[in-house]
Amino acid sequence: MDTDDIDHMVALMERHGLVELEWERDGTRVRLRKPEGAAGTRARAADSGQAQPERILVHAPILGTFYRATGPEGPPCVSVGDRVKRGDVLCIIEAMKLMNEIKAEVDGEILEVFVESGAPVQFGARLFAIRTQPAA
Amino acid sequence: MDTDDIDHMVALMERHGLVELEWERDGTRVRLRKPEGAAGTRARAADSGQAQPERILVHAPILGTFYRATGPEGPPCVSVGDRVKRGDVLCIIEAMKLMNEIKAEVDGEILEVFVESGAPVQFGARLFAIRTQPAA
Amino acid sequence: MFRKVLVAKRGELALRIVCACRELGISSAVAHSQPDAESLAVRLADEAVCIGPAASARSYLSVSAMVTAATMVGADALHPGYGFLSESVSLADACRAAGVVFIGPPPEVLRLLGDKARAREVMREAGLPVLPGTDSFDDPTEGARLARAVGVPLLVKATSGGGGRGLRVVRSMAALGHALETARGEALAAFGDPRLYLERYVDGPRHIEFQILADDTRAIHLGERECTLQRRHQKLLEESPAVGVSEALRGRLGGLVTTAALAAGYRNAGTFEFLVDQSGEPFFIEANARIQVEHPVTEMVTGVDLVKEQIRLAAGQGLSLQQADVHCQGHAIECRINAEQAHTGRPAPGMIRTFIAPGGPGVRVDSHAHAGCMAWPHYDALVAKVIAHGQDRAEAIARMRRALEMLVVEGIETTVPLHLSVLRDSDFLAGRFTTAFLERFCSV
Amino acid sequence: MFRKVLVAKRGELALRIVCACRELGISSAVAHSQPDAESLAVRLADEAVCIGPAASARSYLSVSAMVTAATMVGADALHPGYGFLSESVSLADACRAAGVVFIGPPPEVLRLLGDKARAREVMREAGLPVLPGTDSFDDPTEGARLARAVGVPLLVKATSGGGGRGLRVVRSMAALGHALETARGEALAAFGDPRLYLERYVDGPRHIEFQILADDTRAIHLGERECTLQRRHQKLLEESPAVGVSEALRGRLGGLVTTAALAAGYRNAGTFEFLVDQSGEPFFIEANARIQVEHPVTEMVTGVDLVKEQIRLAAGQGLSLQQADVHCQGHAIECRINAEQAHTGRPAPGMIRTFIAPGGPGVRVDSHAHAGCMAWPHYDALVAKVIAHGQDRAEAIARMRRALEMLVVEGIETTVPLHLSVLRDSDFLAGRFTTAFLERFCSV
Repeated sequence: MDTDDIDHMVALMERHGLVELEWERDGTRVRLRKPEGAAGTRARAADSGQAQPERILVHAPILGTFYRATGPEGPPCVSVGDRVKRGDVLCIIEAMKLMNEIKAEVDGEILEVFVESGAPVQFGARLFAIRTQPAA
Repeated sequence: MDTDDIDHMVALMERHGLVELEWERDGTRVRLRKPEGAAGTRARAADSGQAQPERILVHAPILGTFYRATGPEGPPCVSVGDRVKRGDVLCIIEAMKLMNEIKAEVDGEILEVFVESGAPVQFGARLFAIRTQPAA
Repeated sequence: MFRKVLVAKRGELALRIVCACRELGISSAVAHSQPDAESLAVRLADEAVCIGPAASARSYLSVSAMVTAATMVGADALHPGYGFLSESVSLADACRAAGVVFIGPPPEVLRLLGDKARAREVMREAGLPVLPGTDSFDDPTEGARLARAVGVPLLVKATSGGGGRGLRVVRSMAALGHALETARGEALAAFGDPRLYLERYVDGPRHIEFQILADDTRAIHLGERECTLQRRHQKLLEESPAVGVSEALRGRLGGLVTTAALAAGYRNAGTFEFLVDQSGEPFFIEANARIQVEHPVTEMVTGVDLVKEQIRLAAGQGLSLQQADVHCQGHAIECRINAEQAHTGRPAPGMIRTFIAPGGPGVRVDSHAHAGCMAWPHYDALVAKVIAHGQDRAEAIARMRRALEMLVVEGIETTVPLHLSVLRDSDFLAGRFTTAFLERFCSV
Repeated sequence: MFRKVLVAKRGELALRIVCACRELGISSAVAHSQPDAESLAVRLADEAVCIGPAASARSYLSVSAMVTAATMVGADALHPGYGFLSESVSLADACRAAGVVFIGPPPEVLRLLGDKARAREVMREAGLPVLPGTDSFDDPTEGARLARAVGVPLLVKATSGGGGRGLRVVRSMAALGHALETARGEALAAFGDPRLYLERYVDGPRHIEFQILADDTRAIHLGERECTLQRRHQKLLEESPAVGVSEALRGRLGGLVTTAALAAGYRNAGTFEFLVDQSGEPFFIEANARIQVEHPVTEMVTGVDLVKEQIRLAAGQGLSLQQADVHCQGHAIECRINAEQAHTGRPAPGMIRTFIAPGGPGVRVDSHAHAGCMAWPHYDALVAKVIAHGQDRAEAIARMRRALEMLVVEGIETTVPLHLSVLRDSDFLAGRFTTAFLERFCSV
């Protein structure tokens, strides 16, 4: 029995204006009830509606030196606000003199660039945030 | 099921103003309900009536050899079903040739004797169960 | 001396290298894969760099990742440990090109020793006794032809081999074709090199190895280790000194290996492996150009810190001791505690719930394990090395027994029960065993 | 040899005794208090018996409980460890009466050495240099009278003392009265014996001690330990050999202590403590008739298992080695890891959330700690002893530093930061220190 879980559920009840909550998983079942009058005090409208654009992160698939441009003098491949398509080159990661092109895996818009050009990045480092643009 | 858990759950109900809490895990199911009016008021189940007899355990206060009688030929100090008064000798524990009298700390009735006469007992070993007989 | 060393190794040996760096006042940076980000070596090193995902091919086996990591952290040297890239000519070459000192022998020596067949030839010329055998071949048909001269029983071995992979015993010519095919596939998968060679098979041998250290002008040896107790060619229990090696044989082989090492241009720490047949004749089989898993038994009997010596030698310092300074004191045994079902050897990775290492005199535990850590399925099963030292073999055995009885590992199965059976076996106690010894304790 | 030993001790030394028993093939039963029921020693011994509640007076200090426990489990010997009843004449007497061998010197010797004032007299007669001092006295008025002959500065010491309790430095006669009163109270509370004696106080001394072993006919010494680094008379860091002891002084004092031990009828393991004044003159202060907390440093440099020797000697076996067999190799240091605020020494008991002991060459960790265990407030604060051995003092220090840097203890405060400060201090590195040395690192 974990206090935190109950606290959490009560918070959920309050947020959604519930008077009763029943929960069951892997053989654990919990049921909570508040007096009827208590309902609605903290109710919030639930969002409803269609699929939302999603914020996804692009991580470094290898370690090396991060370059925003494909050449020493060239402009950045992408900047914040740019629309990219799946397969577009986002940046270069250099490892042992090899220039590895890192490509977008989704269509979307560049929200953020986390790394300065010329900086070292470890495997798995966050490089970009992209807001997906579903085809729909 | 542990008494502490129930105490804990009631505390949770009070903290969150619940009137009902049901909880089940690994085949254990608990359901607690308070009167509707009691919510948030911190009402506690009133003790109904008087104190109940209680089963208490007598543990070995020292380690040594347990003897039910005060002498080698004597009868046991107490047997199951005997009524004892606070201060009555229950048994002897011998340590380094010293005979230590172990006395009752409550009035009551001997429910169980856990150790054979002549057996070694460690500190804290269960010796007797006594059902208390409140003076009231 | 170096300023910073990249630790290109995981597990207990990564920690071991961090220990050596700290004692020498060198900063350490551990190159690690993603699942090893929470490992003890990462936590206790001065720095860490994530080089790739769980798959070794893209992390611990990636020359590019290792050299990039070394450059990135500003390391002036790289310690490759054992396994993975420890004997990789490409890594040694790439390090040299990048201006990072590879802590090990020069690439030329790695290339020579990596070709097991050629190495054997060179060592034969340098005076070591070797088994009859063949050169390397790529084509199984060529292998079948060469096999006729060697005769059965023979051993099919991978030219770039190690750790028992690509190894097959062939007892009849009829079985040769299949053995060549499967060994070739295994060698290709494990080492990226399909080449094989053949060697006369010794029945019921013991396996011993000499530890050497060499600088530019001198080589010394630190006695031998007995590595006869193996399961499927994986060593499980090692000791030093070896039971069957007399003072005379030790002196003779020690002299031969140091001479051969110098002749081959060997530098840094290395190991020369021998099979000893039932008449007591030793035959050189291969040289390992790396620190070995079982190096602690030599450290316990000699008092020499082999990893510190490796680093000092790589930094261009001469040997810190002479042959005459090497005194072997008492007897040491190492037991490898693997996350495996004890008697089948089946891997048993999982979460280690409890890990309590034994202390007391003469016991050393090299381990990256601790309560709550993972024994990952991605890597080898080694969880801890327990090493016991005593004034003689009997004391070392008694000490190892109590150390294993007092080692608490919960959450995974380990090889501890197997070791305890061995340590109570009367043939083991009497020193009567061959490489087939462990079979009687194992069921598959 | 014994069949079963009762371990009349808790903590890391209980485990240490279990180790020794196992190596000798002896069964072990740990006598423990109620809060220690979950301790590692209880878990790893062959047997355990709960002897009383948390309060030591009713458990670890109860002669009756200990002897009853020994009889109950059928032990033929009892190891008292250090502290608690280790030097108790009553326990040794009661063991003798119960037919249980007390692993230590005979009661007569304990009685003699327990009376510190008389012991000093006997040792002076046996040829040891001793400080000017007095006999024991019970009455503070008598003490004040005797003090005049000794002069200030002087030391008030408990006749049955140990561990710094009942100890006072008096620098002016005006402060004497108060010192006598408080020391008397402390001595009575700690040892049940209010008697005190006085001794000339040496300013800025070093504290060294010789380890001896004696059977019925011979005594040998195993070199000395430097125990100068103390806080409030509690040793915190010990080493062997001592920095300031020359080969000549070692030989001379070693000869004197073995002669004196034989003269006093000493048996089993023991320690002779000396103060060395600033001119290098040593003065005997007391002999400890027990294994010491810091015995591992001697084990690391000599390779001798002192606890096994204690058990063998108690079983009537003669010394297993001659003086000429004792060779001190390299240098060893012990750091006591206490559950204390590092720089104030205030006790910091609590739950140890994480405990990861360092491994690697030359490092030994004797500890009953593990993840999830309690450092109880009822007992002394010792959580672990980390011992590092190297080929010389510099290597031992470097090794200790990395061992402490790689020791992970979470959940409680420990003395690790204090030790690390000391191990980086230039005076410590140069061997320039006295018993006052630690003051500069400590704030109260």
